Parts: sequence; structure tokens; C-alpha cells
Amino acid sequence: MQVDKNWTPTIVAFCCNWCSYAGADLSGNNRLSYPANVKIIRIPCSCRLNPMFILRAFQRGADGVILCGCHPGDCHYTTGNYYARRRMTLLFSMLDYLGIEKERTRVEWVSAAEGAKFAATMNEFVEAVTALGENKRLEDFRCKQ
Amino acid sequence: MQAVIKKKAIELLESGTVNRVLGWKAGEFFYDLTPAVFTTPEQIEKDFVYSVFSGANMSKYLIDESKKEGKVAAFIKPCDGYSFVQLQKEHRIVRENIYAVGLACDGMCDMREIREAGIKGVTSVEEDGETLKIGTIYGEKTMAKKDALLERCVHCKSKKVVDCDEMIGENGEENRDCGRFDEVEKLEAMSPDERFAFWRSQLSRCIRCNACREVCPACSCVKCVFDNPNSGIAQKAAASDFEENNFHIIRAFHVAGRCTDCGECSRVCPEHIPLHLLNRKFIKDMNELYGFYQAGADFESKPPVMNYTTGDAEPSIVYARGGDK
Amino acid sequence: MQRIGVFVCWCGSNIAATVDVEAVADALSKEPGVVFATNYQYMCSKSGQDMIREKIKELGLTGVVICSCSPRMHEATFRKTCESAGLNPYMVEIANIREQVSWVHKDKAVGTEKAIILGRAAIAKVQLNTPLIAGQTPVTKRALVIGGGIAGIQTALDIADAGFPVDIVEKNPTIGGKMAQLDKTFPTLDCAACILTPKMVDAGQNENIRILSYSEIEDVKGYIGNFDVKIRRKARYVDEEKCTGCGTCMEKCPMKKVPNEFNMGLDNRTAIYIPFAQAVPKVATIDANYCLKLNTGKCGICSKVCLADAVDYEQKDEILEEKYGAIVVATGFNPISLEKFDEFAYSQSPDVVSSLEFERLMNAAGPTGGTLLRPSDKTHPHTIVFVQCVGSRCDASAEKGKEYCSKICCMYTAKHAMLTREKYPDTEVYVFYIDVRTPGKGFDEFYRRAVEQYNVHYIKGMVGKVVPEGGKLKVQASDLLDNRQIHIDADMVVLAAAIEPDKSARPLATKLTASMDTNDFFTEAHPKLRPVESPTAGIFLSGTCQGPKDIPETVAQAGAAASKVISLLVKDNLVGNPCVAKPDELMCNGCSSCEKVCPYGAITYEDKPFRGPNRTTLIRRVAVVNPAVCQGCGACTVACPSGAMDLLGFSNRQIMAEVDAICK
Amino acid sequence: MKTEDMIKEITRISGGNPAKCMKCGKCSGACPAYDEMDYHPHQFVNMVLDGRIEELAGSKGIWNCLSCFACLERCPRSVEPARIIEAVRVVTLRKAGANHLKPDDIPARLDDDIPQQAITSAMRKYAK
Repeated sequence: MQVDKNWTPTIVAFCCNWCSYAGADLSGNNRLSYPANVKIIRIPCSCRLNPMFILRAFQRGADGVILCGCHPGDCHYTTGNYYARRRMTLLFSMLDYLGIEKERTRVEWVSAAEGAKFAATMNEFVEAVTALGENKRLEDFRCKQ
Repeated sequence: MQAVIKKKAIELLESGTVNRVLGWKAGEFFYDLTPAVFTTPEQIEKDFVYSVFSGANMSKYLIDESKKEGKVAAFIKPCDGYSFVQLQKEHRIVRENIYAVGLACDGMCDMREIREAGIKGVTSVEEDGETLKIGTIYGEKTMAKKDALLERCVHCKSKKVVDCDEMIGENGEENRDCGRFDEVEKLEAMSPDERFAFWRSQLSRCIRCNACREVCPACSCVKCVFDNPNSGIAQKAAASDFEENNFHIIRAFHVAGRCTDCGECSRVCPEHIPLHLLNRKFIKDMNELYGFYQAGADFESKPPVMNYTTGDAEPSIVYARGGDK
Repeated sequence: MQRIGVFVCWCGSNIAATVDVEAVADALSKEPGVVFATNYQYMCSKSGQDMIREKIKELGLTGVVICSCSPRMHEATFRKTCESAGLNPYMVEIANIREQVSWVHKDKAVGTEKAIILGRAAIAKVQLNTPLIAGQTPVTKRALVIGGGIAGIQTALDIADAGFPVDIVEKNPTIGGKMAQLDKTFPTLDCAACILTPKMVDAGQNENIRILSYSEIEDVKGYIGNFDVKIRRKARYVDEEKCTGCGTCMEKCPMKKVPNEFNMGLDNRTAIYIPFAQAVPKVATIDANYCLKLNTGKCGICSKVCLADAVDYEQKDEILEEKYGAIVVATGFNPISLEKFDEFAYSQSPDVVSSLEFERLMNAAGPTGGTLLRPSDKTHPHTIVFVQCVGSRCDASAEKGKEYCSKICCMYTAKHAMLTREKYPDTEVYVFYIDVRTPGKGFDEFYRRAVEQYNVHYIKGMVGKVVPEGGKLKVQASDLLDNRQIHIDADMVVLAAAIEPDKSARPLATKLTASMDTNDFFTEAHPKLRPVESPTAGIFLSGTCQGPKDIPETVAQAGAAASKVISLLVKDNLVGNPCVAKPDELMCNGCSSCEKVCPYGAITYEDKPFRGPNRTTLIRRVAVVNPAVCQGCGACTVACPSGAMDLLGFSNRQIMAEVDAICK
Repeated sequence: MKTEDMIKEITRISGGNPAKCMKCGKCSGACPAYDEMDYHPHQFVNMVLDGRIEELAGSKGIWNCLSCFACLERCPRSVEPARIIEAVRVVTLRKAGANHLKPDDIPARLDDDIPQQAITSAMRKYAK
């Protein structure tokens, strides 16, 4: 595949308000850098993430989508991330089944204390998605400029 | 069988147990049987049909029928039975208003299979034990019934009617070893590129007629998200590859854990897209990851997507499972 | 279309050094709906806030976007600012351009570009924001405590002390619970009755406490601040108001062969009975299973001898309906049934007893008057073997026992061993242990005393089998440290049975929609930070219903639960979080998917009439969310197949608008 | 075989997991053949876990285990020492390559009093 050297992926990161968004704040506080292509959307809990949002992101041109939530057992709402875990497992498996690169989607549990993990995860994820190149299989040509 | 069922239907009407009967009658052709409501014994005598083409799942029609005045009789085949129970669990049908007659079923046939066997100009199909006697304009032909079965009947998962008021014929058993996941496994073993190519070749034929949605007992929303302009994803016709994928992914996800694998989506698809393979993928994953689950097999259990255990597999298991590059 | 004002903060140089704030404000001013955009040194300063207020009024802004630090930092500040200028506080969105941009990206061009995109996402969201008003619900200033053991009593006393009325519902005829059955308490060895009964009397006499003994919870409806509870007052066939507790009926009752549950069935009581002398309320109860009058119609002696005329054979169960603002669960524990552990010969020999039975055998008010005698032949035992961890710490796949450590057995076994050696120095006492767990104040010292001062034989190992033979109990066990198998001819064997939540807890949890773990212990809202609250708002946990605990821990937790209840009851109104789930009735299938995933039981269903075709009316079951209970996690929104359920403040369309803005 | 592989093999054959052991000693407390053994049931488990399998396999004690399953029945952790010791015996025999009996030879040696379990156990030991 031809890779445009200047091309950088667009990454949408859904972060739960209580753990991962705070973890992202902490990586800011500690000045731990990660690529600017990562854009965070705040949701109350990982269980708020509707598969529709992920597909929508890919449609609109995202190249990778990552969900970050509290570690299982630590959910602010006690059970939210357990549901998110099942839903995402099934969705990702389905995307893989449809032949869509499974490396484009990811779930990571990041606590409010894991600023370093947040930055490291984002660096790693951006690298992985960059290696895959542009999202072609779930894009909507009408949404391309 | 047809005679017994008709007799039962008339008996239920005449005894006043019910005031109408949900059954099948011939559509445009003798093999495209459509669900119909009968209110008099005369109608039943005249139009009621039960044949190897009575595949249509009756349970969805009960959502509306069970809310009308008086009791309705319904004939429930094993696969309809799972949807029947699932819909009761979802409070969609009023059980008290239904007299359910369970039917023992040994498989329904698919006209496509008969045609594909090279039999043309079919005018009638009669079941005769293991064989089908097929009348054509070129004379009578025969074919083994097992070769003409619907896909879902080839891999029949259960012959058990979960819930009914009485049975016609012997109630059967579940068969977990029915091989219904073989096709899914084949796909899983392909490379992602092959899988992508396969699904593009299938889903790109989708004309968004919504037949799969309309027939699906799990897709019984009062208003579908795809019809709701406020949902943000409403669409009438798929305008791009993405929308073709999107519709079927979301649909499969919305019925995950509630889909009983009745196979109606694939049966009615005019483009012959094997849609059941999407639902079965979810079912297979759920069975493997969270323990065997059959939607509609009981009245209490929670679907796996609405349940959890603290030790569930992480989503990263997807990277390790299934076919790889 | 909203009229949106955008305020870009420099945060001194924190943002401005790596983000071109002017360029951000300029770019965002061109977004649809934006009528004003500016940048300022410190938006959170007084003058910054004044500027926001001024612009809201001057330009009639209907939405505000602030590009600044994390919303976790100043969202509340800016919401208040806007509210004071007459704008609904939920019309404010924050674009986090400090923690997510200036602090993590060094390159100014890159940072500026990302800041603009985050600003656009916030603007896109504000476009779809709607004014939200936090609901207020009044609080019923009365608490219900379920269970009248030490946990329930302490919680009730503490709540009553703060001036709020409390009802204690106890299923037995008296409060007191397990602690009333204990002889001495570790590690201080004070007499349990001496410290418990004054509390029971306090509870009985406190004008804010009403004790509903011999009663059970029938049904619970409602939510935090407003529970409607139905309480079944079981017929005790004695008028509580009239009975003086004199006990004459008990003396005269001819049915004297009823197993006495207070003494663990080790002796008998009469059919009309007061469980023990210090019972509160001290009122007789007729055991309908054994009463001759109630079963055969012949007898009626108790009624004849009762001077207070309190006996009423016609009494029926009554249902009491009450309103409460808070409910405390204090349903306690029971030792497990030892039937499945017959290697210890529990069902074969009366001399093999559980620890709670042993407790009664040592108790001055017990069946033997405090003299330790073997149940079989009433002789003094000379060799006693204690077995720890019976049914505790078992593997999940084992067919019997519990996975958890019951926590209290090590200490009470040490207590039993010590007390036996103290009273009967001629008795040999063996304790078989796997580990001795003594993490508690003064606990290890206590255990060491048993070993060092009282010469209790602690043996690391386990009893493999007990065989009754010739009046003795042949105990075969391993001594792991000596690596030998030992055989002891014992007179008694005492089994430290695991404890489990009371059987009434599981159905109660269902009524309360409070969650439980697989062992039927109630789960807490947060295992570390909210240990006495259930995830269901307004339900609090006290004592062993939440997990194994000793008395000091139970009392501490009881007090903590009480303080949580008090801080709820002092409020006149509860202000909710307006970002709650909201179902669209027109689209709702009533399928119960949302209810299944709601951790708070906030969703109920209602049959509502809707207009059908041809002027007909259709009744449809639809979901109703109680905003006072919903915490706004959003689990239901994804479970809902029709998309009828949405989350205010984080609606599907808002989040998708953000996605679109970011991916553009 | 390497020690780790032996541990794995024994764990696999036994179907148990020695790591679940909490060292309570109930197995040894229950064992009727305790005094006949140089190593005792609780030690079997620990020795397998520690990889001291050669030592265990070389001991006479393992052949004195009656397979009465008292330890298995009473083990609170589902470690089931009887299965582990059986696995050690099986591994030892297989390693020795000494299939003393052919399956065909077994019937001739049967008498009516042999428990069913012993026959099955003999098949597992001796049949390839």
C-alpha cells in the first residue's frame, strides 16, 4: 500500500468521566505527550458508548477508535464497564468477522491514577493505526473532502 | 398434518376457545405461503394451508394479534416457539390472549433449492414421507425432502416447542450438535481480506428492502432507529458501502442476545444474502465467551449482552481469536 | 440555532505558550451559531467570569463554550457563572485545551489545530444542548432498619439520637440477634448480654424508635427519600399492648416439647414463649406450629391464666404500610448447615456441636446453666477438639462450603478454648487450624494468651474424620508441622462453621432492587469509598449482611450507615443530577432491556394509552425513569434497541455531533 | 521430560490444580494409609507444585495409596490429591515404558472382588 508520508491518522478516544478522562488529565498534568491526532470525547461511563458512535466515527473518517474506562470492578456506577466489556468484545469480533482490521478498535482500562498508561496507550495505538494506514473498509466516500 | 391442524383450528373456533386463528394461506404462488387470520371454519376449510412451505415464523404477528379482543389460536413450530417465548419475556405479547398449539416439525422446504436442483415449471409439491412429489408442467418429478430443506432446517437446532397449550405430534429435543456454526467457522478461518471480500460481495447486493427487518421477531421495535430522523442514522436506502455495512452491523447488534436464530431474515432476503451468518456470529461468540445461551429457551435468563461476570474475557481476546492474516 | 459565545482562556502561559489562542478564537468565531469569540488571560478569574456574564446579557447568548482547562477543574465554576447571568448551567460546554492540548503537545501549530477541533466539537455539542433543570424530591424524614441484631439496634439508636424516627423490623419475636446468644465477646471477654441488653432496652425505650418484632418486609416501592414499604406483622396471638411479659403462660403451657431455637435446639421451650429473659419487647408469642389450641382447638390454658387478658387466638397477620426516606439493611448471618460435612459426624453424634451451640453450652442462661456438659450424657468433657474453617475457604468448584474466610472463627475459637481451660483446667483442648488469622486490635495478643497462658494445643492441620465409638469421638487428623497423623479420643468436637447471609436477604434484595454478590452478601456502592451504601440510592448496609464482620466492626459500620442516613434525612429536598436517562415513550417497546442493565433499579414500566390508527386507543407498556434514582451512567441507552432511551446531557445526537466535528 | 513439563503433564492428567491447595492438611487427616507412606497426601500436592517429582515418583509411598478417594472427597479446595498421585503413578509408568500388562492379559487376572475403579485404573496404567 502506498503511504503518504505526511498522512496521520484520526483517532477518536472515548473516555469515561470518572477514571480515564481523569487519567488523560493526569497525563497532561505530568506533561506526558502523545500524538495530537488523538481527540477525546467525554462520556459518563464506558457503558454509554453505543456501537453506533464507533461506526459513525469510522464513517466520518476516523482511522481508529479507542474506548477507555475504569478498570473492571472500579466502575463509578459499579457495573457499567462490565457491560461495555461484553458489548465491545462482541462488536470488535463482528468487525473482524466482516474483514475490518481489528487493530483499529481497542478498549483499554485506564484509572485516574494512570496518566502514564494513558499516554503510553495512545502512543502505541496511534503507532498501530498509522502502520495500518487509512481506514478504507468502513469509510463513507461522501464524507471525504 | 394439514388435515389434523385444520381440524384442530375449526374445533378451537367452534368450541369458542378462540375467536380467530393465525395460520397460513397461499400467497401469489402456492409456495409463498403467507400468514393469515381466519375467523370462520369456512375460511379455514377453504384457505388454510399447512405444507412444507409453512416456514413463516408466526410469533411476530402475535404482538398485534394478542392485543386484540378475544383469544387467538396460533400454530407454533419449534423455531417459532423460541421467538414466542422471547417476545413474552420482552412483554411484547399477551400470553393470556393466545391459545398456542405446538407443532412437531421435521423441516420446511425452500423453493430455491428445488429450482436449483433443476426442476422447472413447478405447479405443486407434495410431501410423501422422505420424498417430495413435485408436479411440474413437464410431468411429475421427485426429490428427497432433505435436499430441499431451508438452510435453518438443515441445521435444525431444536425440535422442542418451549411453550404451548397443547402439541400436535410429539415434542422433540434440542440438538446442540446441529452444525449451524460450521459456515461461521469457515468464514472465521479466512483471512481478513477474504472475509472483507466475501461480505462486500454479499452486502453490496442489499437493496434495503427491509424485508429482513420486517420479518424478524426480534426487530419488532415500535419505531426502528433507521426510520427515526432523530436517531442520527436514519436512512431509506444505502447510499454507500458504509451504509450497507452499517445497517446490518447495527441490526445484528440490536438483536444480539435476543435473536433466536429462526433464520427468517435469510429466508425472506430477495437478494439471498446469508444474513443469518451475522446473527450466528454473535451467538457463536456469546456461547464461546459467556456460556451457551439460547434466546427464548426459558422465561428467566438474561441475554448475555445484558449480563456480565466479573471474570469476563477482555475485548483484546478478539485479537487472539479467529482467523488471522 | 443557538447564539453561542466562545471564550478562549490563556491560563497565563499554560495554554497560550503552545496554543495560538487568538487564532483559536478567530477560527471558532466562523463556526455556525457562534456570535462572539474572544480570548482572555484567565477566564476563571473574577474579571474573566464577569466578562462571560456581561456577554451573555449583552448578546443574549443561549450557549457558551469555554476553551480552557479540564471540565473536571472548572466546569462547575463556569456553570455557576452562567447561571448567575440567567443562562441555564447545562448550556455550557468546556473544550479541554490545557490538559489535552497545551500540556501534551509541544508544537504550537499542532496544538492550535487540535484546540480548534476540540472547540468545534464543543460548539457542535452546545448546538444540541437543552436547558436542564435538576429535579427536587422531598424527603420523608423517617428511617427503616431491617433486622434487629446489634447492627440494626446500633444504627437505629444513632439515627434516633439525631432526632429522626426509626422503625426496626425484626422477623423474630425479639431483637438482639446473634449477639444475644453469645456468652463472652473477644478479645476483652466481656459478657455479651451485659453490653447488649442495655442497648436493647435503650432501643425499646427510645421514643424515636418503634420496634416491629415478629414482622417481615412484604413489599418495597419508591426510591431514595420516598420509599413505600409494606410490613407484614405476623400474628403472635398475643396482644403486644396488653402483655406484661410476666411469664405465667409459659409456666402453665402444657406443650413443653418445642425445640428452643434460642438455645440452638439443645433444650426445649413451651409453645407460648418469650425467647429469653431480657427479650425486647418482652412479650409472649404463640408458636402456631406447636400450640394445641391453634392446632386441635383444645387447650386454651394460656388464655385462662393470663391476668392481662392478652392472649388472642383469633389474631391474624396484619399489613402495615409506612413511608420512609431511607432503608438500612441489617439482616445479619447464620452459621451454615453442617449436614454436608458428615466426615465430622455432626449428624451422628450430639457431642459434635457447632460453635454457636458451644456458645450456648457455656452460657449461664443456656440449657446447662453455664456448666459445660456433653449433650449426649451430660457428663463433663475432658478432651475437646476444635476444628476451624469448616465450610470456609472452599474452592468454588467444591460442592460444599463457601469460598470466603468467615473472619470471626479464629477469634471465637481461641475464646472458646481459653474459656474452657479457664473454667475447667483439667480439660485438654486441641485446636486444628489452617492459618490463625488475627488482624484486629488486641487479637493476636488474645490468641497468644490462649497458647501461652492457657496451654491450648494449637495444631497446624485439619481433622480428616471423626468417628463416634464407645462413647468417645475418635478424631483422626494431620499435624502438618510434625508430619504425622494423629488420633485423639475426644469427648466433644466443636466445629467452627462458616457463616452465611441470612436466607431472608436474597428475597429482600429483590424487593429493594439492591444488588448482591454470588454469596448473597449485599454489594456496596463502592468497595473502598462507599462501603455502607448499596448502589441503589437510599439503601444502606449495616453489619454482616455486607460481609463477615466481628462485633466492633459491625458497630462501627452501623454507626457509619446511621450517619449516612442522617445526612440524607436532614435534607428537606434532594436535588438530582439532571443528566439522567430519558425514554421516548412513543418509541419504547417496553421490552425491559434497559431495566435489566440498570444498576440502580431506576427504571419501571407503566401501561399507558396511546392513540392508535382509526381513533383507537392502544395500551402500551413503556419505560419510566425515576430521575431521583437514575445516576446517569447510560448503560440503558445502549441496551435499548429502538433508541428510545437517551441520556440528557450526553444524548446520542450530541455525542455523534462531537464525533462528526472531530472527524471532519 | 523437563520438570515444568512434568508438572504440566501431571496437572493435565489429574484434571486438578495443585496451586489451589491452601495447605490445610485435611487430606492427610483423612488418609487411612497414612502410616504406610513415606510421603503423605498433602506432601504429594506440594511436591508436585515444587517440581520435586522425581523424588516423589521414586518413593514407595505412592504405590501404597489405595485410591480410596477419602482425600478427594474431603478436599475443600478441589485439589483432589488422589487424582494427583494417580497422575504421578501414570507418568512414572509411562516414562518407564514398562507396560507390564497387555490389555488382553487383564481379564484373566480379574476376580470378582476387584472394585470397578481398580479395573479402570489398571487399564489407564497399563494400556497404551
